[in-house]
Amino acid sequence: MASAPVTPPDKPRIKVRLWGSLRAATGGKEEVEVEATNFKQVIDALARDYPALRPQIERGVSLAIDGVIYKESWFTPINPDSEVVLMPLMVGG
Amino acid sequence: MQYLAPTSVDEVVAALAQADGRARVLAGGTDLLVQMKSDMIAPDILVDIKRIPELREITREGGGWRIGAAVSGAEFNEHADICADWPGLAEAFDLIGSTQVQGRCTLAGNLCNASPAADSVPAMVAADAVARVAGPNGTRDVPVVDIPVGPGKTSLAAGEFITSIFLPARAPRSADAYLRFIPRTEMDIAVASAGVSLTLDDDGSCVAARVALGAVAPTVLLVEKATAALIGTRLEGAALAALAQACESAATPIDDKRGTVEFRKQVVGVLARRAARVAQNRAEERA
Amino acid sequence: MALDEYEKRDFKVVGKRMPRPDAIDKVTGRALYGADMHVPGMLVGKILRSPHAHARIKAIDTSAAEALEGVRAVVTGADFPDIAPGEARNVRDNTMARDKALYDGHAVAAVAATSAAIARKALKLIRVEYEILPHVTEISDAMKPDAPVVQEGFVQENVPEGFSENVISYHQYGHGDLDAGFAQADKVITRRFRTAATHQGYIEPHAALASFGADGTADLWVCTQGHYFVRQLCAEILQMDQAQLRVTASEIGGGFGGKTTCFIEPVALMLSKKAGAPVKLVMTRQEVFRASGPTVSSEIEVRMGMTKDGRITAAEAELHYQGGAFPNITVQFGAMAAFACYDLQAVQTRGYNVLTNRPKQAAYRAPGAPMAIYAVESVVDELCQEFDLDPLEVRLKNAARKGTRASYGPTYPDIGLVATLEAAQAHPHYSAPLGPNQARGVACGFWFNFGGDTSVSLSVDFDGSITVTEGNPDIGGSRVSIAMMAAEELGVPYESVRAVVTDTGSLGHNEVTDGSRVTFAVGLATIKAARAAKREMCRRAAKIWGIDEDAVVWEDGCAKPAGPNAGKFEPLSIKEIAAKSSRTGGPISGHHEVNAEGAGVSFGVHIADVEVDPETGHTKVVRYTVFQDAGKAVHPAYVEGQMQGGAAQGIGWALNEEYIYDEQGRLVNPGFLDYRIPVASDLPYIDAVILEIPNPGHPYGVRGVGETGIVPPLATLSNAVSRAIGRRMYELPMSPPRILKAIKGG
Amino acid sequence: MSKIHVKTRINGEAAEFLCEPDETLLEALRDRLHLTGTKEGCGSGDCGACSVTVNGRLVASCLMLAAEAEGAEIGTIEGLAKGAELDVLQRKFVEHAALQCGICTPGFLVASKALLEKNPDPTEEEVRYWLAGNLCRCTGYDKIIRAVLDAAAEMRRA
Repeated sequence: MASAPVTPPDKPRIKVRLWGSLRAATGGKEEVEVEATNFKQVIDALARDYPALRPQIERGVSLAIDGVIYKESWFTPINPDSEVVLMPLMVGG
Repeated sequence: MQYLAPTSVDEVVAALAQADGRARVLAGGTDLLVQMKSDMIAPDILVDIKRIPELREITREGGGWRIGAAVSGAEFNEHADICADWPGLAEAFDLIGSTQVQGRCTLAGNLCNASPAADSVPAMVAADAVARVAGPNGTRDVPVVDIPVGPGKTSLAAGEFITSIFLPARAPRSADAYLRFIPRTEMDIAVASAGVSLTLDDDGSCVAARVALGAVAPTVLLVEKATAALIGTRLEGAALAALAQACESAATPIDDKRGTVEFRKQVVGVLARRAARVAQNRAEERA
Repeated sequence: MALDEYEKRDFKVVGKRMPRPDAIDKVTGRALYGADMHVPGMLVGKILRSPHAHARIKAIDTSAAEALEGVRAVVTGADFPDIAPGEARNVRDNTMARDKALYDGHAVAAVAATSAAIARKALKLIRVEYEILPHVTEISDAMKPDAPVVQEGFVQENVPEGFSENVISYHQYGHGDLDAGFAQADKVITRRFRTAATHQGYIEPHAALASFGADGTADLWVCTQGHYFVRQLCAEILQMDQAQLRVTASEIGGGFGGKTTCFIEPVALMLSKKAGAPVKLVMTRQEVFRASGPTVSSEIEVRMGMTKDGRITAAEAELHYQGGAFPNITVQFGAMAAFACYDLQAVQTRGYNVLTNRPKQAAYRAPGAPMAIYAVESVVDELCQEFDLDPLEVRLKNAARKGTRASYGPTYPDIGLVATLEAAQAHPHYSAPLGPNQARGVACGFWFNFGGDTSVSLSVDFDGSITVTEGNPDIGGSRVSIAMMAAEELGVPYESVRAVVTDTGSLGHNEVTDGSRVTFAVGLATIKAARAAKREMCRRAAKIWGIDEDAVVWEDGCAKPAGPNAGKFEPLSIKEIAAKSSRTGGPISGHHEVNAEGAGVSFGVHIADVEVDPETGHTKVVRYTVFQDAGKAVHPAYVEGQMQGGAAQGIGWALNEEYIYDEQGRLVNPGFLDYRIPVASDLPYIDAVILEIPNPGHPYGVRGVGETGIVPPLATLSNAVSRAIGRRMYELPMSPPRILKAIKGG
Repeated sequence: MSKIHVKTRINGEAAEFLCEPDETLLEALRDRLHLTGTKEGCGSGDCGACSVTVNGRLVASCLMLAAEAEGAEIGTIEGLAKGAELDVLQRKFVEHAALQCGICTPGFLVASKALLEKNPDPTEEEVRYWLAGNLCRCTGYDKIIRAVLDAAAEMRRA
């Protein structure tokens, strides 16, 4: 596990839910907490705190925030009480 | 490659003789051009027979019909009299390809392409049609059933070509029918097919019948046992079951991208049964 | 936040069936598609393709082809530079093989010549020495530990052990306690399904015209769903700056996902570069089937438990997809979408992606979802029959709704599934009588829908007419919808707006026309661009009147003083403001660039009546109705068109379409003769019922509609056929031999 | 082998061109005469995108040699409208949204025109079977069939 994160004290902790095959990277945890206020901070914190998630993060991820899928917009704000779910990068036909 | 468009049968014969096997006859071209484009064949000379006036005609002959080798499906199906005599052949001819293909395809071309799945051939065989063949040694008449000898192969000798198809005169209370099975409703090659031509007596008993099957053997099959199953019957359930059984037994199909052995055998019997019923109804109406 | 975009309003233009501006060009033959462009000095390109499913390329001798008079360039894999691993490298290796031919039809060399005949002759002069390798085209064969390995080095970190190196990725989704859930069921069934690979079947073959200049710049004319992405890929593959390559999208003759990537474009560019002349490269239909991007084939196992009153207690699915010789993420979408229609306490999906010796798959309308949902909806239907329950009632009982935790993770906001199911239930089709050998099938479907990078520029021309410049190829009427939204927002007549799809040199980046995104995302950017133009016009009016700009409002296509206190001025029309724009500060434009979010997921329900010939296994679709949530339907006729077209493709997938390989791994049906897409006489009218549940993520409530329509038909047809013959079907396509075999008890 | 000189009439006007003996009419129309409204979707007569009329008869121009056009009257999509005035079929296709991508549309229009000249009052089923050789992958045919039937109705009223 990575060393203790250095973050400004005012950042709220956000619960992030992971899909099943990523849980091997978090020691089996379905939900992890990171300190973040937007999309980018969530991803950076995940990559820092759970290095085993990095290959997937490099392949691309989206976030569902309160049920709405955000493809990769870094500065999408996230409220502390928002439901945040990690998703793969979405494309279509 | 050379393209020739002669205006007489003699010129075609001469051109084919000179080409020594490197020429192909072009009628509708709906198979020939596809084969050329896919590099299956590469003829040096194409001899277009559509500029020969008599090959574009449908004429009465001895109570029957003579259909020029360059008559298209669309032209045939606009000829009300021939369609009234041979509704089964008309529907078989009409099933070849799309409306666009109908504008070009011919009976002789469908026959000489020698596909076991050719739609018009079982109907022609059931009709006991005869092909007139011109060649270096003159003209001969060959029953249609004897033209194909295997997939893509015909009994025509080098330098020979078909100039017309003859359909014999119709006895009263005679009719034909053709049914094919395809997965869609149009645009497919027959997975199995059956042509039936029959004649009824005044009591409705079958006195003559020819049953030909497509796509279930290397060539179109004329099934003698199917004839036997129908003669002397009124096409009741048992007779039709015997017909279907005869057709299933005669079929020796293959598994391929269009169907399985099992499927083709089952379906060809169904088609023969249904086609016989249609032919019977038509024959009764013609009384 | 994207969820706050929607404002209810009374529409003046949106929602009407306006004439489509490009339709006249398309009915007269004037519209130019990929293969329609001719330029002076143009050469003809042709590609030589591998006849083997898997073979090492030991040597290629191109000397005889190069020596042929009229041949200007020959290209092989060795001509392309090395690049970093990633999708561009995969595309490079797919468009021209390097060390190995990976599937029947894989390109191995290409020529450019002064005529098509010479190019064809040159291909025959190229000598390729192959070492034939063992091949594998079927999923279960490819997964075995001793299977021939298609390509090495693609296995991701989380793939479970015990498989060959062809199993390159693993994806698991779900929540809840499966064992507890199954324990509550009155019946638990496990069923296995197979679906064949299908092709998008667009009627226009891929075509590209490349022209490389001596200065290193290049132009590319191409039929594509995304010319910016083509530029991105080609620039990386040819190692040139994106700005040096200008790509213009032709009119596009269908795509459905199949034209979202490159299959010939880098080759056309390389040929042109080597030849020093423009090169046109057009695929034949056979090449399209062999070497473009069909969809995945699948093997899926579903286990589901249900109580006798129809509540699903738990469900799981394992999905194995193959998408050819290169990586893709389609199975991931299948694993996410499989149970998206249901509110489940315990659910799990496991997806495996498998390499085979088949062409590199491309997206096909809702990629990955149709086959997964086919399997799930078939099992739901079988359980409905088991308990003699109404299939729509059961779906309503279990339907996902606001607050449901989706099987792929998030909690749904407002969604339209229940409304769609209720509409289907209330429709006369659902209760219409059936004839002999007929039965009715229903199924649900789901797709995510996407937004993405979008740039729009809207100019107020000097006469007050409007040009909307956008960068997404118009695949089915998007220009009319974009123009309608611009007219709506500006309050001007629809006829005064023209939407133009421009080249990559004229506008910022736009993501591919995919993910049902264009009417949503480009529409959103157009509305925002129009709002920017309106603000500027209000500013100009304020200057003319000498009042504060906050005191000006935009109404009905005019700038007006905001109220009595603002001053008494006659409204200034857009024409008047435009005419004076040079003198009031310069040309007026609005533009908007965004990575659009908030597309909103979409649901559909289909009902089909079929009649099956019990003696031949032939299926006739006698009635078909589609219900789908479209958000606000900007142009209802083209929304219906998307729903009808998706349904027709799904019907083809269900009944007759399939990639068929022989023992040697060769595709045996690469043409429309034996790859059997539905023809006009195969189908009934397809009734389309649009539900308009506004999408909160779009100013007008628009939701993507392009993809969801292909999802439900597979199970809808399978459920109908299974009910008609009294036996359950587990494999697609349900070709007549398969149906007859099922009827006969095989 | 030298080229063949073909004299023909296209959309009512004299036209001549040189072609290779194995060149199709479709290739000559598109590449020699630049009449690119006629499309190639398959090259094997399976899709109908290349539909033209030859002496009034509907054919697939990919399955006919250009040399065979000698002396023939060819009709293509470019000849359907009379100047700026659209044919009723063209108008109905636009009105009914009977096209999405539009690549099959010229073939459908030429084929539909040939149908209505032969049969001014076709049933839905007749339209569907006549057009079975014209593939459309976008529309599910629904709006195409409606457009053709509506055009037929308007033509009968006229």
